[in-house]
Amino acid sequence: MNLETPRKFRAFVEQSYQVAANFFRPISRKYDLAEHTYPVELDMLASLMEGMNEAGGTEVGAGQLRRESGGESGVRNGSNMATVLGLTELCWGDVGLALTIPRQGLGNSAISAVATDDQRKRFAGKWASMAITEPEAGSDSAAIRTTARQDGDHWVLNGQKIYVTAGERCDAVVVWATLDPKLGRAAIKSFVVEKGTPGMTVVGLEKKLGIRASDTATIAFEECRIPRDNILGSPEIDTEKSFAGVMQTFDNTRPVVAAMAIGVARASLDLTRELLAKEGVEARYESAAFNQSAAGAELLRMEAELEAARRLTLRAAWMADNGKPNSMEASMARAKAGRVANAITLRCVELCGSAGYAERELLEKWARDSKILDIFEGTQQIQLLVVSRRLLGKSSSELR
Amino acid sequence: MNLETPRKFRAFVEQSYQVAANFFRPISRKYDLAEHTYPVELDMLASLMEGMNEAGGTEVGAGQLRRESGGESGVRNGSNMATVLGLTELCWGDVGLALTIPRQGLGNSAISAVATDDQRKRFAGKWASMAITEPEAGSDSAAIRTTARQDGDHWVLNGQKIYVTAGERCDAVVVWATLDPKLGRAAIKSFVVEKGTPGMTVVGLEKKLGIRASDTATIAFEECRIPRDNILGSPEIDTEKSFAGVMQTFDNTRPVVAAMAIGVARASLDLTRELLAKEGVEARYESAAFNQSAAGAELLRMEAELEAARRLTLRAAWMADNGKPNSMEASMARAKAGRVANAITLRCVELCGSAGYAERELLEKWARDSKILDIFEGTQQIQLLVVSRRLLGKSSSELR
Amino acid sequence: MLRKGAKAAFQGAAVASRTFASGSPKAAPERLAGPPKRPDLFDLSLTDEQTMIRESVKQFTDDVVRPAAAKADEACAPPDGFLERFDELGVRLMAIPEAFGGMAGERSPLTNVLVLEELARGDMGLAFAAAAPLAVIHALVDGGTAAQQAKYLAAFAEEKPFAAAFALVEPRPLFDAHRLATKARRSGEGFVLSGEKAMVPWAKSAQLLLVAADLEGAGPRLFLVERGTNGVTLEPDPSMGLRSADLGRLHLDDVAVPRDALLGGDEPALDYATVIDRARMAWSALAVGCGQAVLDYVIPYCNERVAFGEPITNRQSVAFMIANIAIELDGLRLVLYRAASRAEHGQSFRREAALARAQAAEKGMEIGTNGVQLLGGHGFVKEHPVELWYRHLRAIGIAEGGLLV
Amino acid sequence: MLRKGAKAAFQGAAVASRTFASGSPKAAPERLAGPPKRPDLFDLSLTDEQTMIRESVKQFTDDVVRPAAAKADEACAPPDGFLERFDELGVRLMAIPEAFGGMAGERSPLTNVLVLEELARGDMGLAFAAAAPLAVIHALVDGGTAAQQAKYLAAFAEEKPFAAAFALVEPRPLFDAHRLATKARRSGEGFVLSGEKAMVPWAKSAQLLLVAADLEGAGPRLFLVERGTNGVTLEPDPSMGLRSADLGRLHLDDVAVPRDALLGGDEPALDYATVIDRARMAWSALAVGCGQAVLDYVIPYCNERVAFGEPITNRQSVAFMIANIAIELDGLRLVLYRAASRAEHGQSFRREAALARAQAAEKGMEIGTNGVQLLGGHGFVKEHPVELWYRHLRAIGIAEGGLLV
Repeated sequence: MNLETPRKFRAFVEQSYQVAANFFRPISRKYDLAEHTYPVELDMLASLMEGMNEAGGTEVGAGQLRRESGGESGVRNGSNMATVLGLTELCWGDVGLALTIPRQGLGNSAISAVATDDQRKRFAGKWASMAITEPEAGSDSAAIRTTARQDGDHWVLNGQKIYVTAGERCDAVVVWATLDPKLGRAAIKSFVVEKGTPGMTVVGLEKKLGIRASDTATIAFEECRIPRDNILGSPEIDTEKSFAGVMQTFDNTRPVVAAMAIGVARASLDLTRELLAKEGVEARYESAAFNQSAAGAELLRMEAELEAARRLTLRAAWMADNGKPNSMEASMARAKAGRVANAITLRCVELCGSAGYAERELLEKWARDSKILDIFEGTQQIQLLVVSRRLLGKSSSELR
Repeated sequence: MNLETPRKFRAFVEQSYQVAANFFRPISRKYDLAEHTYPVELDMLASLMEGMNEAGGTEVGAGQLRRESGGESGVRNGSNMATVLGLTELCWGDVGLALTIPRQGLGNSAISAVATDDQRKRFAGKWASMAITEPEAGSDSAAIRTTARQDGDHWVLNGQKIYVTAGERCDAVVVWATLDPKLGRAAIKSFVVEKGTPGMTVVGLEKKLGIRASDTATIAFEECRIPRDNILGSPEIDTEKSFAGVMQTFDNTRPVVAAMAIGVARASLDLTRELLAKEGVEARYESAAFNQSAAGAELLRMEAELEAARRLTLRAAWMADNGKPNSMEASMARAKAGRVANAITLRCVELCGSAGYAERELLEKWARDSKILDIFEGTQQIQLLVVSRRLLGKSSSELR
Repeated sequence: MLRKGAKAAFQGAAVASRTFASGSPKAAPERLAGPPKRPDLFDLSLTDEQTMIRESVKQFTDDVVRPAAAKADEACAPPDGFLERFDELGVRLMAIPEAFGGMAGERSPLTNVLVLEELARGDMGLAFAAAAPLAVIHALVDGGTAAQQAKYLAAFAEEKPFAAAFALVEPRPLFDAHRLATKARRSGEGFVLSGEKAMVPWAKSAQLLLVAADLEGAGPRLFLVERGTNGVTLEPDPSMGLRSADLGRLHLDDVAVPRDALLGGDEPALDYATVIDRARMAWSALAVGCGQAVLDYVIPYCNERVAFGEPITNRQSVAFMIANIAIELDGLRLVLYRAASRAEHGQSFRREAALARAQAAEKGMEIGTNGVQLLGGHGFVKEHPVELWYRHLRAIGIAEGGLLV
Repeated sequence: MLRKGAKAAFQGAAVASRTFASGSPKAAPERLAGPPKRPDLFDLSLTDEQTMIRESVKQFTDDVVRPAAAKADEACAPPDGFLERFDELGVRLMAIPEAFGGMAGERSPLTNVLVLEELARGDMGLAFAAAAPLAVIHALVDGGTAAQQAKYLAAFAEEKPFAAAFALVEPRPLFDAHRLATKARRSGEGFVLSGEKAMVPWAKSAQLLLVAADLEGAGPRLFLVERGTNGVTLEPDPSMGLRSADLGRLHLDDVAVPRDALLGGDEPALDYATVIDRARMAWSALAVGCGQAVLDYVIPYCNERVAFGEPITNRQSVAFMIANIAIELDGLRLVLYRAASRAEHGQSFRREAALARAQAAEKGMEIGTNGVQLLGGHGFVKEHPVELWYRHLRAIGIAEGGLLV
């Protein structure tokens, strides 16, 4: 057993850290203040990172996730672990910027997870967003009203999607739509719609509490016609498997969101530790929590919580890399990391007082950014539903 | 506005405290160890307290609760507040012993709440327990299977009740039974069954985690025949009102259970404060939590939580004394006090270390006793159901 | 560099500092008594006067404060004329003794708590802005010398209100109100102040500052510092929340103030620690008000929001989260009311104020973050006010001073 | 008086203290190496050997430990022959180097964690009792001098196991393992120990005690104290939980021990702080095992329990509470495994052990109290084991020393 970052990823983690420290941090406040302005600095970074990935043989960003088929001999540390490790570092720098790195969207991860080889080729190099949520359906994916109608060699999409991260800046959008609203989850499929396709319009951008460097778009589809091959996975409606296919993306992306939460929480904790040390306050590992200062004890507790979240996240990624079913573990990681990160970033502001509350430090920003990471890819409550259904052997109609 | 203990009750509170300190504390460990042994010392105490109550014009114990009809002019501080204040003190001494004071059972409170004048006279001086729970129905009172069948001038009861506090020692039991299991909650009524009635048998006593000085009995009813007048409230089945009548007891007793929780938590906190002070550790009120020692901060936090629970409890009692509907507030008090007391008593053991964990101090006992106070009169979860249904305007079928 | 720029702006023509005339001091300072004793019973009812005042503030909150909140947050300033509109409620004059042209009858911390709570239900930042000058007034009434009262209370009683601020917090982690880094030393007849203060409201327009500083040899004391004094700079310091209060950072660079700047003189009537306690109650009141706003918002929102075929409030996780907001909010409120009612009746309230503060810091933020959580993704965007309350509520446990009850 | 009585009983004939022969020391102490290096990959799999050992302990737990738990709790002692039955698993001999008659191949903290976890799934008190002698063995292997090893490890390697205990905790609030009140002073060739220790297992039968004491001028050190030494008294000290371990309080009344009693001699090979860290991992392992017992119990129980016409697990408050037990339990487990695997691979693990301890104390108790809550009234009575686990789990965060991994 070994729960350390594997040696093969260490250089890559260090590179990611350097990107976070040297590219993201210097422009972090700038794009928090200038919401809806595209961070042009990222263009260069995206190219740089692609070079880096090719050279290092490992990938960063959420764009390269792939489930392994399992059954192979030996333990693998693959793209899921690399992504989790890399994004933790990047989000230590800035969550919003990490979410808007060109060609590293959550949609890319969806494509990687289930695309055919042909699709992979066709969409290579595209920056793909993920469009799931609708105005009337939050976490309830069965309530999706965006429809996809087959018409000859095309699908025709109609509907509206909100909260599309990088929806304005991306090259393509992975859209969840239903083939038949009456058939519930089974009829939900995902489709790749490239920007410029007639009928797809970005109708607005959200003003947000945090991750303001990342754009969050509302996108309308009106008789939007895409090639038949742009469906991800099978077009068959199979009550058992179809939705599972769509949902499987989550098994890969939830640990990634957890990793992001861990990154921003660690940023808060690192800076708070530093600022408190100047006041002569530190966590002492050799003493129990109640045998030290209140602030020291709180640092210790937060560090322990974060460590638990981090190991849960690495476990989920490791399982994905090794072809082990990990739905429950992915949701455990996301549930724990989301709540812990929000609590830590908020507490760090409190510990640093007005110095943490003002815009001069990034602490207050991290406390704003972190909140979305307990909502993204299913709220805390949705994660607990996933976990408890698995644990208790309940269907979604028994335990709602 | 005034949230202090009113002057008129201060002497009474002091008396209750003296009982707790001088009667209960010295025999507290003895009857924790000798489970199922009747604490004979209480016989004298019961007489003494009755004398005390008569002299002081106020009552102690859960036996005298009465809702005021409201509409009268002026603010009242009545029996509900007195009971809450008195039981907090007594349970600072020992929860188990407080629960087994002769003639001060929860059943007495049920009788007080809804009995006719005739019933009040007939059952005066009786020690009455409360028998609600059944083996298959925990917090689900609609699932009650004990039946009451009318037969001439009698009711005939059949069924089994568990967790009857003081069920062996009492003189009478207030039994919840249904007139017709098919009619659900509306058909549930409460009946007074006096000890010695043929057909009622105490079949066993529980071994428990805590409150071991108090007996917890299983009672069987087999063709148990009681006078027709032993029903509390109307025998009519009115879908709207009947169950509300039975449930109304809770509006009076939940604050009482909250008061008990506050008492035991305060006991833990007082002793912990004392023991920690010897180690040079104290809560400093002039400093914020994070500007002091971890243990001091924890004392401060616990004191604040307990204060919130206590004020919520006094509010609920004050509302009952003044004829204000208080179901939600009673459950708020019970929910808050139950969880806070359990957390505090457990934390105090931790803070005092092995000195708190061993049987030499009562801290470990209080941490065992407190747990039942988050279960009694409806678990934490039931209280939250009551509160949220009221807040959200939900029926019990909408929000289950 | 940012700081330098701001400094220049705020020291120059932008701030038209007013001057204060000395007035003619009374023989002794005026003090206000608490309200008359009431029957010694546990009683949660308000007096008719309290109910009336609360109702009028409620109206103002609904009509003026809440509608202005989002824009003021964005602008980092209260709307134009905000202080004047608030002043129409008469709260200012009701805080100033008649001797100086006010109409104060009594000094009621509890009424002040109710007012702050109600204002913060509209917006915590605007509540801070509205009540900030009152803190300076209260301090003068409770602890000013006759000369200080004649000079400043008379000015406060003039026809129009002006902005003033009580600056206490310092921009340090683990700031402790009882260990100040801002120092005052005696120099000739007066004092020289130096240090930095954060979270000062009305950065652009405050005319009078009540500044907490450690007076060498004497411990923490309060000083009256006029805006125009040399060495005083207030630069904008926008923060996570409370932006609508126009937060600023105050720099005191060897600021020389006269002997009479020391509130209450060398033997102050007003205990510094008590001032801290009263401020803590004030911030707890803001937490209660903002928490109530969250509760009032999430109930209808979640009742109307449908997911999985039902209102989401049919699910226990949602319903219980709301129930717990209500429970913790009421618990905090009652702890605070107890502290305030003890203060009102002349009983000790240090412990009770500390407990209120501890609950407010913990439960306030819990309510804030759960408010956003209950709206899910919708809680994260500025279409709904919960994100603003989340930011405001993080100030609780950080803010000290600034307000008084 | 109670103490005096107990003293008399335990110092008299009731305790047949064994004597230990010196044996013939080797030239140098024997130490065990960690397991061989494995590929540098993140990997949660167990080795075949670990899987095998865990399986055999699991069998023992299901067959012996769990069925004995309730009675042992009531009796405040392990069942007769418990140590012998546990010994059949071979764990003792696998801890002792071959040179002394054992069959240890390597020193694996992680395997020890797995064993403790699995035992505690049966009963935390019996797990403590079973593993207590191993702690003394591990300490001798890791830090004993050649003479200490020859004397005691040889005895431990005899046919039959005997009870031994590592006494560290002191009966003081806020006890700190690094600031001991138990003192050792040099006296002639040896030392004199005095002080009090709590939570010592095998109060009635422990033959050899490893005692932590502050050695004047040198800081905390470990001493080997034989039960029969003058001034040593162990009185029963029944507590909230862990009763089945026969907890006792150790009194050291000017106990004179020879020079060779100081573990490792004047320049110990084993760092005291590291011993504390290893013990913290051990207690975290017990928390994980006991937490797992709770989880395994509440899932079928709550699934079968019907209320309001449905299994109570159809309600989110119940289901989510169970989900959170699983989440926090796995989180804690992974934090612990990381600490243990770092220890196993010769990496620093102070920080990781501290984090495991912090999580174990907090989450362990949370799981314990929620286990009872999930059963409602049924959780409060002794028909179900959750009340016992509640009592055991409160030991986490309190216990120090006693066990080693």
